[in-house]
Amino acid sequence: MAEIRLTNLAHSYAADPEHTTDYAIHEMNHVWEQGGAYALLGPSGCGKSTLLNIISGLVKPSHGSVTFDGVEVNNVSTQDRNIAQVFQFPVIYDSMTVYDNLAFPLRNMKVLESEIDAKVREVAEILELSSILQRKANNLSADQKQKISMGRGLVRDDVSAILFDEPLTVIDPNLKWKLRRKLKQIHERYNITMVYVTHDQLEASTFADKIALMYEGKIVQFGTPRELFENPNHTFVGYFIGSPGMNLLKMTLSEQGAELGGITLSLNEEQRALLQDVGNAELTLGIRPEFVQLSANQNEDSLTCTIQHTEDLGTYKIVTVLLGEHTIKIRLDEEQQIPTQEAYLNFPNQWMKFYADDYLINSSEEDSNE
Amino acid sequence: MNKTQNNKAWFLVLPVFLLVAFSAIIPLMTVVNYSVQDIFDQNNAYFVGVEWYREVLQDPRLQDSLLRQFMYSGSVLAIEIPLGIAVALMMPTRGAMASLTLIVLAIPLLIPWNVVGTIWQIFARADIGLLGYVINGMGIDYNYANNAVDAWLTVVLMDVWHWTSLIALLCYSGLRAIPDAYYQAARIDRASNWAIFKYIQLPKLKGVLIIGILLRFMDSFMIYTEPFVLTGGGPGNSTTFLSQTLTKMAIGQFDIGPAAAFSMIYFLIVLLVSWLFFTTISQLDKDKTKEISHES
Amino acid sequence: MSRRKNVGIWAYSVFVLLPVYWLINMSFKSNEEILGTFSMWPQQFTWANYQVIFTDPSWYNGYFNSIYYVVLNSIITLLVALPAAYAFSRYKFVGDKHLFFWLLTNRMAPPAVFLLPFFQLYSSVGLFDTHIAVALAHCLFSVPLAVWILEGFMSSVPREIDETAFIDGYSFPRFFIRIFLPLISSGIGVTVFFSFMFSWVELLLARTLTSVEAKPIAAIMTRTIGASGVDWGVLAAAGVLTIIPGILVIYFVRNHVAKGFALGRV
Amino acid sequence: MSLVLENVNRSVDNTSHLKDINLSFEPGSFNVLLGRTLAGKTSLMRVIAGLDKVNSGRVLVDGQDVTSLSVQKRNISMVYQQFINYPNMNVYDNIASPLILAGTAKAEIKRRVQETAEMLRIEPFLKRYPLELSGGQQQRTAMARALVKDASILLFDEPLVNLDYKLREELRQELRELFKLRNSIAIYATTEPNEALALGGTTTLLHQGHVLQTGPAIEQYRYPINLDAADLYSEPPINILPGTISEQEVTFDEYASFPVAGHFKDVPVGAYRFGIRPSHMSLVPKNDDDIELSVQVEVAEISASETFLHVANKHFQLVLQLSGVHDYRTNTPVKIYLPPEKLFLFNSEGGIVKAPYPERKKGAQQHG
Amino acid sequence: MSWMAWTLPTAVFFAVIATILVSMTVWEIRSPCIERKGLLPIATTRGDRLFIGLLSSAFFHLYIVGFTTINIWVALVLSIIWLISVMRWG
Repeated sequence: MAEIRLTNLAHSYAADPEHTTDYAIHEMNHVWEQGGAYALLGPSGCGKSTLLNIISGLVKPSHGSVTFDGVEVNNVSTQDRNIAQVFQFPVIYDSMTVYDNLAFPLRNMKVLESEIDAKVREVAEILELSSILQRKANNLSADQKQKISMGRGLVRDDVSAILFDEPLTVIDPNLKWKLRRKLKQIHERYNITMVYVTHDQLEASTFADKIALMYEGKIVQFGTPRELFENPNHTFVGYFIGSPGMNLLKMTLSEQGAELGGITLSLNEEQRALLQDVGNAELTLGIRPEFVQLSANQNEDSLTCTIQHTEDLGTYKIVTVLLGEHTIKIRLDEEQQIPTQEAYLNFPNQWMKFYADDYLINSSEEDSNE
Repeated sequence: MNKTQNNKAWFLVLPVFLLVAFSAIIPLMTVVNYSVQDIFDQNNAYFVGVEWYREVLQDPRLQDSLLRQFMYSGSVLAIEIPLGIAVALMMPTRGAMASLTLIVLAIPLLIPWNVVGTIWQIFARADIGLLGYVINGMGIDYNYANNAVDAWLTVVLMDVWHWTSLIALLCYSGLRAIPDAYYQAARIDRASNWAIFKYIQLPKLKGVLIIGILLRFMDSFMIYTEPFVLTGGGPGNSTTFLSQTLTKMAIGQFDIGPAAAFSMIYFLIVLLVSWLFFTTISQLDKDKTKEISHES
Repeated sequence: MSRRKNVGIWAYSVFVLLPVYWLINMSFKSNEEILGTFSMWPQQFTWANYQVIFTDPSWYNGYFNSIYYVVLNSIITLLVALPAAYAFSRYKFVGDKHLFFWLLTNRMAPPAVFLLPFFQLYSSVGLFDTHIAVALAHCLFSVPLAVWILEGFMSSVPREIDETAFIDGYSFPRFFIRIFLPLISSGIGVTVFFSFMFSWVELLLARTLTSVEAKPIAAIMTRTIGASGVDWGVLAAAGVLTIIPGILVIYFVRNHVAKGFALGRV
Repeated sequence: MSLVLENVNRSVDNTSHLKDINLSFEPGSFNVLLGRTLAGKTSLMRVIAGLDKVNSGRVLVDGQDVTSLSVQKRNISMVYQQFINYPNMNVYDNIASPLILAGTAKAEIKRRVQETAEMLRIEPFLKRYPLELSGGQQQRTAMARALVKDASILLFDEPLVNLDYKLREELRQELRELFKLRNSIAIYATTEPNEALALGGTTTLLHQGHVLQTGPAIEQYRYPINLDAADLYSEPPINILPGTISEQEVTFDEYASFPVAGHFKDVPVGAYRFGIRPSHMSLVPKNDDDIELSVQVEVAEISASETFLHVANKHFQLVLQLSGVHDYRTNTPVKIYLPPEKLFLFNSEGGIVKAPYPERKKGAQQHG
Repeated sequence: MSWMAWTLPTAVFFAVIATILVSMTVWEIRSPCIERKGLLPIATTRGDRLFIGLLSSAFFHLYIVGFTTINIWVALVLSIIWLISVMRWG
């Protein structure tokens, strides 16, 4: 059981990194608290697996330190870090039975055979592997193999954290949610720090209490799924979370309000104040497709747009509209009616987010700590 | 991979079939024909039925060389397999050193077999050879030309020198094919080096080891040139193996009939062993495809 | 651990190289020195043994003969094994498995069994003492292995690449040469290595099927045993020269070897 | 250019992959094949491409029987699920290869490769080799090669399935635009109902080797022909509750009942299976008639703006698709509401009896 | 061909083998065989069973000839029975 703290951590695979582009992980400080369920989310190549391997000790960081419960472990080998890791492709010892696979870490630690037996049976029970304990591990299906990989981490009492590296890649889609549920149950039961790497926002937000979203070697936001959705503090977070992602409109500030390429959006006092002192930074307005209001009738502050395309996805609809030169996507419920040609848009004030050079301009202190 | 049924594929295989059939089936038929006749010359041959087979099977000389052959194949396998695995485990995995080791190891494989014999003939001689000189220098009486035990040991040592590399290279490539994740998982599971070897490396080497054992068994079973050059089969008959006996019979004494019958028995043994190995390998392949189809 | 490993591999390398070194050592000594004094390196360094070989046509022709049939064997092997391996890796057809097995048993068959009939067979078709005869005879052993190796490599190329090429409009031969062969170049390298290796090192068949014209170097070496005893120096020099082509081949395919030795079947 | 399949059957080693397939594809149309893994989508495409032989039946292109025509002569393009390119050629040569084989003039090849590469946004990589590219770029290269040659039939076999979901979203949209511009018959296979719905076009539902239903995807979503079809269109799967309809009442086991009303009125009494889409249930009653059920949360799966709530009690297991973030711990008791007017009604064989939508639009073709 | 030293019995022997191979091929084309598991410990096709039958018969003959005085015809008859049963139930 451990709190994992990363201090001034940076990593480059190049021997002598010169440019910032040489870094797979840019300098960061981060804390994974004891007992938390965390996800490390990001597109492929953002450095999330590297970060995971640094924590488990498979990769040695070029700068900074990793501490477990305040003890620096930079020079502690993987074996001695008391970490369990589940890999993308199930790693099983295929000459052994399922039972022996689960018992393997305990036998390596010379635990008494009677204790091993009790522990293996307990874990097998939870993972629903009891009925196949005596089977050879190599002829099992991928999801069963992956469960064995997880089980090897769970049998150990001393384990400080379990790390998952895209563990559901090879699992059949209709089994995925079952395993996700298993994971969640295990976390609730054992109170172990768990870090889960994935590129799938559904997996991340289902599993984790808090998500760290990585982009180009940096953690751009760390927060609950809800925070990431409602209050993305980087345009990339807005784009990456949600399907479709956030509408991001380049804008400039004028006397009348926000200039969106020929369309003027009036702003209230608070918003003006916020945007006053950003200097020369490039401004972006972000609003989620879920929060854009579409109606057939003009009302106060509404903007005129043209409907371009409608996708009826059964449970919901995605409408693409043209607002000046911007394309905007709107997500509507199944029952909602869509105007045919001319339509009117409203951006609710609370859901309008402003970004200076891609970073969120915080409206007030309490917002950022939400 | 699911292959498509296509009998036209036979046309692609036809050249190989004809080429191999020409060199294999005609001689094989001839051997069978010889084995049932007493042949004096082209025009004087008499049908003797299975007489030669009976004679050959009951001939103590042949029984001895068959026994010797099995002992020899058994002992070189017993040394070369573990040694080859050990060497493969010790080989560096990357960099210039890896290439260099690879080349050094492969050298014995590429030396003509009679040159191998020659090298050891020189190397092991007590008067001019390093090995023989050093051993005698240590006060041990060693002479492979007179002493059957010495001769036997030298032949085995030569085979180990010659062929362990094959096993080592096979295992080396097998080891390289193990994904890193396995080693990482083992480290996380706190496996000892021995446990890593036993539970990860050895199981993954099963496929290449079977191929290695097959090749080594077969090649040692038909070994001819190297011991012939080194010891000439002596002293006495102590290092006379099957192929030598056979060649002596067929070409030296021109006992074509018994030689042919003996060849057939030899061939049947080879066929049986090949079949056993082939069945094992395809059974393994089947397990592997089963595994893959589960994963996809 | 790592140090122990290094010591081990060094020790084994020394074991491999020492006999070869001894051969080289002797090739630079005169016969008097060889038989006279025991020394770890030549006291009176001489090229005389090599001169004998390079000036006598019956000696150096032996090398040409060997290289000639070895190259011939490798070419024939590749030409017939490539289409067959393709068939085995891509199609099911009547008798495929049994044909494959039968091919492999030939690799395993002892040459001694076939010695006499081979001699008679090649004599009867007028090929005795030609390079092609040796090359063909060696094919019996190199082709099955080549088919096996290539089949393994080809099976690891996804079938979809073939199909995409056919969809794009490639004819089979064009696809095979332009697309497929580059994809299995490692396999071809390894196949060449193995057929070279077998043909170069084999002596029994090569000697039986030749007398003068196509006599391999390995057989010519037996000449050093003359009336005055063994000419050790020349024998050693000839031996050293037979090792060189092998080292060249392994140098060229070294990068494929790690993969290739598993015969594409790991 | 039209494409017709007549009574196509294919089986391998006694297992049937395609059963009596009758389909026709209009010239210039965009078509989706929707079905689970092993439903026969790939087999069907391979038969159309001429990569696999049929056991019986015919494939007609423009009325011409092409059943035994070789692949090279069929003028088709295909994109696989795996990223298939020629690894030994750079991206430019990869894309150009079908044109070179067709004997197109050099300048024309250059122009078309450029144009296609631009369209798929890979022109910065033309000099690179496929294995130096990311997965998305590799798949774009494969698509460019398929699109460059103006084939009369374009086959896309789950081309996006191996990509990150965000990339998938973008490429899907681009593909829809690309197909619009072509007059070839495009056929796109997928396992995801959302993809079929988003792409539009005529959708053919495949299940265990036979065709269930053909028509616009949204029609099939509303009027599935049977349970299998309804299930294929739900991600997560549709919820099924067994129940009976009597003169006055609809009863689910013993735990719930409600009066016969709405679309159940004219249905004969008997035992039925009731289907409810996960998105149609809620945690607050929307209507007075909604049936209240007490359940326990098994797991709450949150996907940005949505939550999939897996719930159960001793009678059943259900999945709810809710908008917004609803974080529940395992075993929390909750009440859920089920609107009877949204229930699908299936008979015991799984055939549809009533769909919860008012009128049935015309044009949706039916298959047995 | 004279160097091949043909005799009538060997010619008959090879003719029989060739006939079996040809008819097995024709049979296979007419009705492809599916692998099955019978009395033998591994799954086999018809061809596998033929091979197993023939090889074991060969060794049986060697045993009879080399180590007993039983008439070879007895061995042949027994082998044929063995071959048929392997083909049928193996």
